[in-house]
Amino acid sequence: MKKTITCLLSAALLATTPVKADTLDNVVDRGELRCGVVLDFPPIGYRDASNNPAGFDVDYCKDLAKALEVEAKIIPVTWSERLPIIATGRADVVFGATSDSLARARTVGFSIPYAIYFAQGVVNTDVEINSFEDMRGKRVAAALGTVPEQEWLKIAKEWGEEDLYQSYQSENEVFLAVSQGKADIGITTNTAVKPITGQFKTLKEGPRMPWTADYTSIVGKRMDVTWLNYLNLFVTHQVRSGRYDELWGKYVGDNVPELRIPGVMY
Amino acid sequence: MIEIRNLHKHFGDLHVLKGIDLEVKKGEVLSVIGSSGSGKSTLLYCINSLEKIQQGTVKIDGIDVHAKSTDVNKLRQKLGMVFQQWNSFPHLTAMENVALAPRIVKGKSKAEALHIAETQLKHVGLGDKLKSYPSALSGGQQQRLAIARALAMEPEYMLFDEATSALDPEKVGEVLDTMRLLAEEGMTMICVTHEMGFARDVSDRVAYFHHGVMEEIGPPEQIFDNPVSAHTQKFLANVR
Amino acid sequence: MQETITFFSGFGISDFWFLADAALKTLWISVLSISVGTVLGVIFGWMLHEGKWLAALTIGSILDIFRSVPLIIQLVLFYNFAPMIGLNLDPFGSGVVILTIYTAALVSNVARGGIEAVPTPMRKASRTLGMSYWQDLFYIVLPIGGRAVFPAWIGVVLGVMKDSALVSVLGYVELLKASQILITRTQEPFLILALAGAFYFALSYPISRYAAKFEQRWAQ
Amino acid sequence: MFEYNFHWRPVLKSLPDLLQAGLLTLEVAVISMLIGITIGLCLALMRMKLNGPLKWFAVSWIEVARNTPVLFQLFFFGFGLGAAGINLPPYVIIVTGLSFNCAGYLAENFRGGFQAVPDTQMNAARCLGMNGWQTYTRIIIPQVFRIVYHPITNQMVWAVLMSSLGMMIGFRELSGETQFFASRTFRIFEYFAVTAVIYYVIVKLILGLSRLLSARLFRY
Repeated sequence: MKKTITCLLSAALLATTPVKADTLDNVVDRGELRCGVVLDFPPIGYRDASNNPAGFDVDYCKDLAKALEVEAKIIPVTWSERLPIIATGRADVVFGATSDSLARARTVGFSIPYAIYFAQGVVNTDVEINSFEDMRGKRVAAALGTVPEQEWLKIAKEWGEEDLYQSYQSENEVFLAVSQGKADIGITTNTAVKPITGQFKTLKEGPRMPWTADYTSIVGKRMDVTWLNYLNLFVTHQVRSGRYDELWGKYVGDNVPELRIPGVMY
Repeated sequence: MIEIRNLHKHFGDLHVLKGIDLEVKKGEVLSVIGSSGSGKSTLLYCINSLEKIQQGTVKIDGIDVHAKSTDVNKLRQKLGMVFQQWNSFPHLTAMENVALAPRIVKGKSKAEALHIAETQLKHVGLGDKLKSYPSALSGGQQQRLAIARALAMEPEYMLFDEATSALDPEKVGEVLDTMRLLAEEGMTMICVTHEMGFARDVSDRVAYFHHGVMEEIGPPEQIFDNPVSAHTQKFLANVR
Repeated sequence: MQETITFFSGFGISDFWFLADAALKTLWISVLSISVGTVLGVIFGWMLHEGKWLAALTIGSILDIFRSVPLIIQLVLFYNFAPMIGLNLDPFGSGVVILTIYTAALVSNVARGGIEAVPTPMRKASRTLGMSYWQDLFYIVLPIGGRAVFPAWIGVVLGVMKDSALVSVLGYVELLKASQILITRTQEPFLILALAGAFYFALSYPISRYAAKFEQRWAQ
Repeated sequence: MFEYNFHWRPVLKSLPDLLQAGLLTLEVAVISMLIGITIGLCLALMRMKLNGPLKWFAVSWIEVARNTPVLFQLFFFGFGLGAAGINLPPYVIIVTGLSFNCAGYLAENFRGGFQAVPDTQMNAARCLGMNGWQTYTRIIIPQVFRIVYHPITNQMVWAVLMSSLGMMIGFRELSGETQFFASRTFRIFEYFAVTAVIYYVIVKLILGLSRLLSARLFRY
């Protein structure tokens, strides 16, 4: 039944809509760039005191829109929505600290890395966790659908501690959970640790996670190579113009990471 | 023996019973007649403590019904009551209806309670309806079930509150026959009733109530044939 | 950090208006979905009554699906399905579509119950007075059946209004999502949840009270 | 056709896990209902029979449970109570939240049920010498249960549907598990479509079982 309706509807649509151009043309035609941004990931994406989107990723989205000479439309997404929103075509691009894993690359397309993160814990002040090994037997939290979650679950499985893991809908719920004592340590990224521990009196900086650095990319439609090319160019221009240094410095601080993997030529 | 002295009952401003004095001896059958609203039913409710009273005493075998120290639940086991609405328990079969109270109130064994139930149901002529639910019984049958249920507690007194007035006319007879049977067996009974024939034939005494006052009491011949009070005369003239 | 940027800030008076505005959005999405859904539901209910088994088999079983699958699943499914067939609906649009169908599914049952609550002799009586089928439907069935199922309909209305909170899953900033945003920023879950609860209560309670009053008046 | 390519293989691979999670959903719903029925019964009696703080307590419970969204209630038992230093694991949050909600709705059903049992049943039982407790447990409540049997069945279905909100608080019942898998494979539509079918089957099973049970329980 549903299938017939689907077929009928799509047939009708095929008859009325012209053959689709690529995303680049679509965005320019539409005059609007639809950016998916994760807004509970300070300082990369958050809401300011008047509840408007702000942060490193938000500014990147606005820069891209400016380059395209269109309006930027920010679509707030959760971690787990970042890729489906591209796969189903509801957004043109996602700035969401998305690690460029090969598994994900089966579903969506990635630009060259535009930011690099390390996984790091935030710990409840009542809990003693100084090294990664101290995490044995502790209750761990992370946001659903993130790389930290998947990496941690691998280790937790080895340690036989999967039961001690709890996932939350957003990074902020993770922080809230750790500060309230629902979990002993929450895994997030190094950039978030400083503002978070500054905000919560009951949170302190935790150890770095042993897995490799997170190379994160802008996400676009997998098949749309011209669009991905454009995004690559955008990333290099942001670095060349010094905008990357400026924004990273503004939101995160010094030690701007170099966006290059030693021994690899992009 | 039931002894009632100077019984007063108010519902708010309404003075329903105005100083009733009455004695009912063991083995006696008393019929209470009167127009509706005269306080007849309230009298029964006060006797088994379903209603509180404001003044006077009600004593059953010397025990004050309304005294704080009295265990009403225990006392009520002496008093069987049958209502105008038959009030059979719809979720239980006829047997279970009758057996429930002996089992949980008197603590009889299940087998014993069921035996009592069967005996009492046969007694009231429902031997073929043991496993039926009330919804499958007629009004008359349900009222006989209610009588059996009361009898199963082996009461010493039976109170009937207009037991036949909610029944279809053709069902009235079967219930009256059952009541007549009980009277013949020597049960002490107080029957609030509109059935003048029953009151005349079965009762030892008849009481006429008018506006909360017991106007007249005496043997049926006296009340029906030579009523003293003008109210009684008028009431009986209307009923006939 | 070169500039001072605050990622978190306390709860301010402007946040109260942010919540109030979100409450209005909850009200708006509910009113829209409930009104359209009710009209559709009444039509479906009438079809279910008149169409007997054929209608039960077709629209009946489709509407049944919407009553047997969690609303949150329906929302996620539709939100992800719509773009595949080229319908680019925002969270609000997707929310309205699903809430409307969901309301219609619930109301169709209520409406059919209402039609069946009108005794057949009464309808026959109106027809013998010379009323047409439609006159009978509008002047007899609607007022009598409507009265009978009014409480049930109010139940649906209140249910849908509260269920509209689930549209937050799609990112529509209604009351619950707004409170989540504020919790994220201010880290004061207790205060903000209490406020959001008070807003919901203020939307729902008067309606249920009002309906109860109506019921009492009709019962007399 | 569409630009979206369906991938069903990952879903089929995790079907055993999903069915396992379906059992968890059922477990949570049944436990919440049992608690909800017990508390709901108490609340109904408190509301009808008592005065003073206990009545006030029952009324506020009932009205808050009925006039705020379940998701809100879950958030409250999660992060709201967390702010007060009470940290419940997700399993307890969902059972507490659903029990709280069900108790509120069932209390009103029970109240209606008690009002539908004639007072005279009470008198009849008391005249047989039964005390208050015996009258309630043997005579009144069995009859009330028949009257509220259908509403309880409906509430059970609601409990199953509402338990899907577990995914919002990180509890991996059927919806949570689905979301967890979907977030790893990005096959949201496929996963949720299969889950919708599982919910539909669970709901139909409950309704069928309830019908069988009522035929056995209520022979009068």
